Amino acid sequence: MSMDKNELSPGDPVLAPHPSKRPAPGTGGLRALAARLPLLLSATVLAFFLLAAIFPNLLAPYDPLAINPADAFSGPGPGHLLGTDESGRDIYSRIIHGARPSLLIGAAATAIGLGLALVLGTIAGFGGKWLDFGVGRVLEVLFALPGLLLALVFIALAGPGVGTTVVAVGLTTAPGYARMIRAQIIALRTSPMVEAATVLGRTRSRILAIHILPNALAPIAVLGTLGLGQAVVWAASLSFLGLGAPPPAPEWGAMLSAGRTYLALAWWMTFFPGLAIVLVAAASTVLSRAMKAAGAR
Amino acid sequence: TTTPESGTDAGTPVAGGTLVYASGDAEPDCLDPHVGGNYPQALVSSQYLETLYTKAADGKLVPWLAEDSTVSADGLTRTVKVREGINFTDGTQLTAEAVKANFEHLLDPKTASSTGFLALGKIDSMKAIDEATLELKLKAPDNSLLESFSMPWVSIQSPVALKRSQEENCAAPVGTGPFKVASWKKQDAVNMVRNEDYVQPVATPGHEGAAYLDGITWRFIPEAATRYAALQAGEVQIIDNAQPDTIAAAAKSQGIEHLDAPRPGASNRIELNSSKAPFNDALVREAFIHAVNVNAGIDSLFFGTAPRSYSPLASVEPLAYSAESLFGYDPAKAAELLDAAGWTERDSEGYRIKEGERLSLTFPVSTSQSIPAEQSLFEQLQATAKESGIEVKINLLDLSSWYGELFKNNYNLVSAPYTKVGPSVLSILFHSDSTIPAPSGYFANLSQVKDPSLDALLETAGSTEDEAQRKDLYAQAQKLVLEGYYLLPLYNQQNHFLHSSKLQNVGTTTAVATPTFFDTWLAK
Amino acid sequence: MSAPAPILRVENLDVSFGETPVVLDVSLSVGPGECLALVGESGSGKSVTARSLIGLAGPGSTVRAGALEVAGVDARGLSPRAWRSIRGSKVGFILQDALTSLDPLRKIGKEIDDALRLHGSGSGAARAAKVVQLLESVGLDDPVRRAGQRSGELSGGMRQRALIASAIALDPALVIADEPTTALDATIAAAVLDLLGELRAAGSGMLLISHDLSTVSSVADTIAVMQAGRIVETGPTQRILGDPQHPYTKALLAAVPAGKPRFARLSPVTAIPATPEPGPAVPPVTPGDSMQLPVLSARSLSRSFKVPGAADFPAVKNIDFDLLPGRTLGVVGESGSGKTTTARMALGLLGPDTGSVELFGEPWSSVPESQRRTRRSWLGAIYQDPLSSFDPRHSVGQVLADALSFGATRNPRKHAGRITELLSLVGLAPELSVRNPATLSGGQRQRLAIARALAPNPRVLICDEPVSALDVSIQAQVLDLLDELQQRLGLGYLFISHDLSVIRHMSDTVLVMRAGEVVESGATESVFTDPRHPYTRALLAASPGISPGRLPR
Amino acid sequence: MSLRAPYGRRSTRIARSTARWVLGKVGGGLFVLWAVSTAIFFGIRMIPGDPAEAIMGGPGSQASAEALAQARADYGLDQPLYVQYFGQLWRLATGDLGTSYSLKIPVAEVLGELVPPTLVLAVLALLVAWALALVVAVLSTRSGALGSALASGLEIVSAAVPHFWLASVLIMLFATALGWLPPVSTNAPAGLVLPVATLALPLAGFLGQVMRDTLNAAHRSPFALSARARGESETGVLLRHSLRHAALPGIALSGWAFGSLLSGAVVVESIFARPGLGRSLLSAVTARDIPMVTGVALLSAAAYVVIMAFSDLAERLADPRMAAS
Ligand SMILES: Nc1ncnc2c1ncn2[C@@H]1O[C@H](COP(=O)(O)OP(=O)(O)OP(=O)(O)O)[C@@H](O)[C@H]1O
Ligand SMILES: Nc1ncnc2c1ncn2[C@@H]1O[C@H](COP(=O)(O)OP(=O)(O)OP(=O)(O)O)[C@@H](O)[C@H]1O
Ligand SMILES: [Mg+2]
Ligand SMILES: [Mg+2]
Ligand code: NI
Repeated sequence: MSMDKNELSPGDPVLAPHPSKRPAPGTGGLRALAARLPLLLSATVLAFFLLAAIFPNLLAPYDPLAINPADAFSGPGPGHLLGTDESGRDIYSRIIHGARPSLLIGAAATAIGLGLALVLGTIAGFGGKWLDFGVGRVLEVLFALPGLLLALVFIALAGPGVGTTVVAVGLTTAPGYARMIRAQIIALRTSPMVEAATVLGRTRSRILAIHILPNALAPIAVLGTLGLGQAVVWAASLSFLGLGAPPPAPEWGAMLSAGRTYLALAWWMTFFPGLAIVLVAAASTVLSRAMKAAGAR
Repeated sequence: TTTPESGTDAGTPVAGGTLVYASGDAEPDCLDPHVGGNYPQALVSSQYLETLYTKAADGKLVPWLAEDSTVSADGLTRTVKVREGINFTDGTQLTAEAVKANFEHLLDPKTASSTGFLALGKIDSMKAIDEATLELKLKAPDNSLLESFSMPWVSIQSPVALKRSQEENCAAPVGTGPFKVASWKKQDAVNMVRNEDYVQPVATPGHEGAAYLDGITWRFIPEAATRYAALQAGEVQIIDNAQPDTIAAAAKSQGIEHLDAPRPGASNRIELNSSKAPFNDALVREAFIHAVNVNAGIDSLFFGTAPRSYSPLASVEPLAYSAESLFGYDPAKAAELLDAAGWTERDSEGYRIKEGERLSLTFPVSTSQSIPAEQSLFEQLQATAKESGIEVKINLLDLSSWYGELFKNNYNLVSAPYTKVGPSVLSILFHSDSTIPAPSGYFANLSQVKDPSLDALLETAGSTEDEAQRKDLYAQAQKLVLEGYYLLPLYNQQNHFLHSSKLQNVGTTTAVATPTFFDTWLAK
Repeated sequence: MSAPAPILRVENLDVSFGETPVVLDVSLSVGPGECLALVGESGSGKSVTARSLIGLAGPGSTVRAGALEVAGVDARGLSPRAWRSIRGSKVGFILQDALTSLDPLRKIGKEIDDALRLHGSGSGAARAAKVVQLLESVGLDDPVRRAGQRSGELSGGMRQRALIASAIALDPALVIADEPTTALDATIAAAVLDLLGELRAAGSGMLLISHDLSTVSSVADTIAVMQAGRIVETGPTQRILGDPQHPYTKALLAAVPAGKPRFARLSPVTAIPATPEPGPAVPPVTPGDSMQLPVLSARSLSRSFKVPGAADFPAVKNIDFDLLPGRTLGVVGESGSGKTTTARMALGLLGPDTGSVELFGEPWSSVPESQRRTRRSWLGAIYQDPLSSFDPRHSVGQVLADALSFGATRNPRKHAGRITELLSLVGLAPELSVRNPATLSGGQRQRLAIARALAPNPRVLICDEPVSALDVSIQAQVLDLLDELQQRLGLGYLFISHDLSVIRHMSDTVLVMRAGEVVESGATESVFTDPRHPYTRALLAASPGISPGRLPR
Repeated sequence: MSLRAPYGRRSTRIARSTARWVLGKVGGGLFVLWAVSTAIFFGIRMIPGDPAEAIMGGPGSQASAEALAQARADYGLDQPLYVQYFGQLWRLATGDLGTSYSLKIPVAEVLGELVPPTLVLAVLALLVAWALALVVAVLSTRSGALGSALASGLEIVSAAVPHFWLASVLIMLFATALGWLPPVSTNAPAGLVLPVATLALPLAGFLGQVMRDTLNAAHRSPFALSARARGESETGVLLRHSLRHAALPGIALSGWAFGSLLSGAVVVESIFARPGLGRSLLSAVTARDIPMVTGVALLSAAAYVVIMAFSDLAERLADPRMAAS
């Protein structure tokens, strides 16, 4: 019941109390904080992992590759914050060092996806009726194929590895982006803004360069932020199927996949890398939604 | 936790109940092990197909569907007497002609048999002398033929059934076993029912007639964690491919028992590709072997379920020869050897270099052939090798891509299992003939040893009729490959089963350590 | 007028959202059969007041009142359930956003039926009959079929009427109508006002809300003028119209263009600084001078559009016009009559199917865009929604720099002088240069749009509904600005509006359009005083004015 | 928009536009199927590895040269590429999906067995996701800013959870630790809970975000206010108005969601040991079983086309605004 939140104030004649059965929420300050909390948390999470990606040694107490078989499978505790894996490597340090490959894979894949989408979207949105039709069909075909099939076939084609994973994930996510960018460009192309520029005597290419592309690109930051998280999840899925970064790289998906075997014995090996993925993906979603809201003003 | 013999008897057998078996192996494409011929096929087909020979618990070959077999003095004529009074489940009688039809089926290129085809490769021609006697003419003496006969890939099926299309025969092969295939729902389960007319070729004392179980549901649950969870939940009564840590955990839990079945043939090992740099230099091979700490890894990763091996052959092979002294972890020695081999300088990452080249080893690993613990072991070897300045690049690959890398000679290290009964597996793995690729590109000699003296040893060992000489020759051959540092033996390959304690009397009696359930019952 | 007990009485109503007070100390009273009009500019708090009266002020609101009686019930402290029993049965509420106030996913019959059902009125069949009767009573043709349609299938006027039907379904004692005619064409608006008049005649009390004095003048008994949340003046309609006391009321009245001669000021004089004339001096307009060459002329323009699954739809049929320099050609007609299509053809954004447009006697519509481009600076345009015609990433300064440099640069510093000049020409402070257009008010945005259109020194401006999104007072300022610019710069205007009074005030000559055709054209005064075509007459009759002659009582 | 058109013309116009719509969908669908089969045909032939080996049981088999040649001849792989391509196209057009390389049985037969379990899984997951998303959306409209923030957090987090991780955690929790549910999926209701939950939760997160936004917008819209002004209760507004609006983006997303479920099925079916399309897709790609891959791809493309048509249709039925445009 969101319509009425009238406040009771004794003494004054008061109109209908709100229909809600709940007591009115607490003080304004607290509410404002609660509203901003997710964004703050997300920013913190991303900042943390970004820092980890840039300066892993700053945050990680151990060498992520140093094995210590005697210390294998120790649970989370004071010695090893998040426990150790089957070779006695410190999970926390591996997650920290894993931030770079994982985020890099995610970022590169998103960049490829967006780049491809931009080309396709621009061709479709600006290349005239037939090109638009053609690109539209291509996108539809890409959509009709399950993403994982696309990725699997591509990886089978090019052989597994980080580069392939990046391209595969980029390829899988591109159609979605392309569709959005195309819609954006078409909306802009027929917008009053473009009409106004035409009336002012601007050429088509000028309008494209000055008005359409920059404005079509603006939401890309939002898309990219959202996509980063999703690409990390995608890449992890491929790693999980054994198609990602080669060992002993502390890539999160690979860690998770390795840990799954020891689920019954050492849950922390699976849980924490998974948590890192979920945190990054969720935080990037929150951030992207906030950016979108700010953009919409 | 290692009890190679069959499960202990606890009480009076009760008939009835369907056993649910959860296999972690890939689902076979074909239930007829003649076609192709891999281990998953062996596992399931052991329930409904039987072989001419089998192995007793003590490792001795015993006749099974065969009554007896003799070989001529020149070793070129082998006569097999087939047991009488045994029928296939379609009612066809087991005869010499039937066995001949099976061998012909195996040798027919259309069948596309690989394992069975290789095992019978020396057969030149065959003739059924009478109802029960089959005479085989060999191209060369083959003293491992009876061992070959004990393998599930050479099991005997109804000749009538074999005449069906391959598609039909793959879906429901017809044999003489205690169970028969009722249906096969792809990706779900093979359903088997009891063969009511079963006659055990060699009777088990106190158990006549048909099996106790009504049937077996053979499920495929590839995820190790799911498989174990299913066993815990009582969804299934027995699982194979139990992971080392699971076995350790199961030891502590009530109601679950562990069964080990050592596999015959080769041990689990890493092969060092001697055909190209840097392992064409024996010093570097030796250095690598001293640079990696195998024992520490096996201790921590296998929870005592995998005994370390120092031999090319599994320890259940009576002719296995071990050389522990060769395989110590000794970084100092490794450093010395590498210096001697000219890998003296180090690059910025601490790896040794020679003439500007980094000492780097490519190690393709098949995700479907190496269990996770083994993959972790490789990672640990990678880490210890790094301390000696050796870079190991592990590539996790699916089976097709993995073979692709091998065929392209794109590897310095590789670990490939090979299961075959008897020491003759050494010829397959180390004879120079095995470096010549089959039309598909396949070759078994992955360390690519090409040593004429070794070839000679293996050839003589394979054809001699003198048991003592055979033993000695195989020992020499093993010594040669071990001292040449062509391989790094890791541990003995074992089948690990975990089963509910309600399941009584599980036997792992076949030659290749697949379980059999003729004598097994489900306690209420 | 204080005999019977009022149907609505509210005293000292205060509404605030969070810390922001929006309505302050408002007292109102409506008797049976009486009509109170609440007028005031956008954002003055009219809608919030109205919503507060039925307990739906909105989320986060705090509402206090000294007294609140609705249909004889003391509504202070009512339970939600009690409120619901009043809403719809005792009070009918017609929301401001008429076009979106019916659920687009539901049949309008269902929506009206809801009102009946919720207050337990009759069986399903009886209610269905009542729905049809209601639809009929609000003047919808074929009510049985209409009941089965959804709002997306209805025109704006039909939706408004369906909404009224749902509000009056249970003959409420009080009807609150928030801007019931704003979105409507003049003829339809007149019909809706008549309908409300009937209701009132049947004895319902009415609170009518509008930002436009002329709209309510014909219906209301009493007018309350609201400014910034307060009632600044209340009184009988005639008194307020004839003798406004409060300066704000005076300004409101002055802003109404109806009946004001050409070039008469509508807004209070604000000092627009005199600046050097940007364009060449143009001789003052001398009426009746027919020897001048037309700056823009159209000959038998036609244009039709493809409609999926149907025959082509002719949006404009065979139009001719001439626009003389320094003059305004008004185009008027109801929605969909082809005004915008005509404007777009004149701008060269849309090719005509037949006919042609000439600019300064040279071919315009028949040549490719590349040949038009060099002459584009002669022709400017302003639109109904100026904001969407600006690049959202550009500041005011950048927008003007771009226009001034013919697209060469968007750096405001390169043209700082001219930008300041332009801004002051349209009455904007130079400080606004750094702002983003989205942060400007509606009037400021339209001024910026005009400034941009003026930047390349055009001779002709095409104005498509330039003021229909604006408040009367802001509208007055913009119209005054356009007038002034025309006089100073000698611009020719093609001025499009659906508002007859605006057209009458602005134009020298006028085209009356209907369904793509020009039904009547000529000098403005003669068309307005002596309409020939029946459609023109109908339009004029429907057009509200403040002429006391139209007042009912 | 001409509103006063007489009945007759209107209805024939609708009939004609419906016919065009159907034709468009069928034509578009056929195009997609053709393109997918073509892409897979050429795409998979670029993958290293000899299809004949795949037929003979993979590169590990030591098939003889004759056997390989035989396999090539049997499967028509010895013919020029264009002959193979048009041959395949013709077979596909006549409804023949070919024979699986690895299973040696007709692909159509395999798919016939695998489609139902996957369909059950996907449809259930879709329904559960819908239900979850709606329940959370509705609850959050009733529980103020804090509740709505909580709901939003829940949705965002569950949308971010990878399937394989969720599956592991669920098995650990409900099968191993609590023992409530079987870890291996069967078609028995209890056996479906975990796999369906694994697929449904992330999807519910996605759907929920979109639905809740729309629900809130609808709840604040003028038509909701008008309903309230008519005396409608909050529940009435929700049931009669807002929920229908919230469902629209859900319907629109369902086509996409179905595709993502199929990707998810690859992981879920492997972990929960369920027979199905997803699992066979994975094995078919690794085994280079071209006919199987083509079959699965075509099937999922066809499913996508059909689902998209249905969701389009559902949208047109639910939202007359779509039909008008
Ligand atoms: N739900 C709300 N929350 C916060 N502020 C609000 C809300 N509703 C209205 N306001 C503010 O209250 C003020 C009065 O708004 P209101 O809608 O009553 O104006 P109005 O006079 O009806 O204007 P218009 O003529 O444009 O309809 C405005 O400043 C508006 O921003
Ligand atoms: N691009 C187009 N495609 C199809 N039909 C169009 C197009 N542009 C306009 N129309 C149709 O042409 C007719 C005239 O439209 P136009 O916009 O010129 O009317 P208008 O007089 O400006 O109306 P309003 O007062 O509502 O702005 C309308 O029925 C409209 O639907
Ligand atoms: Mg208002
Ligand atoms: Mg218009
Ligand atoms: Ni609410």
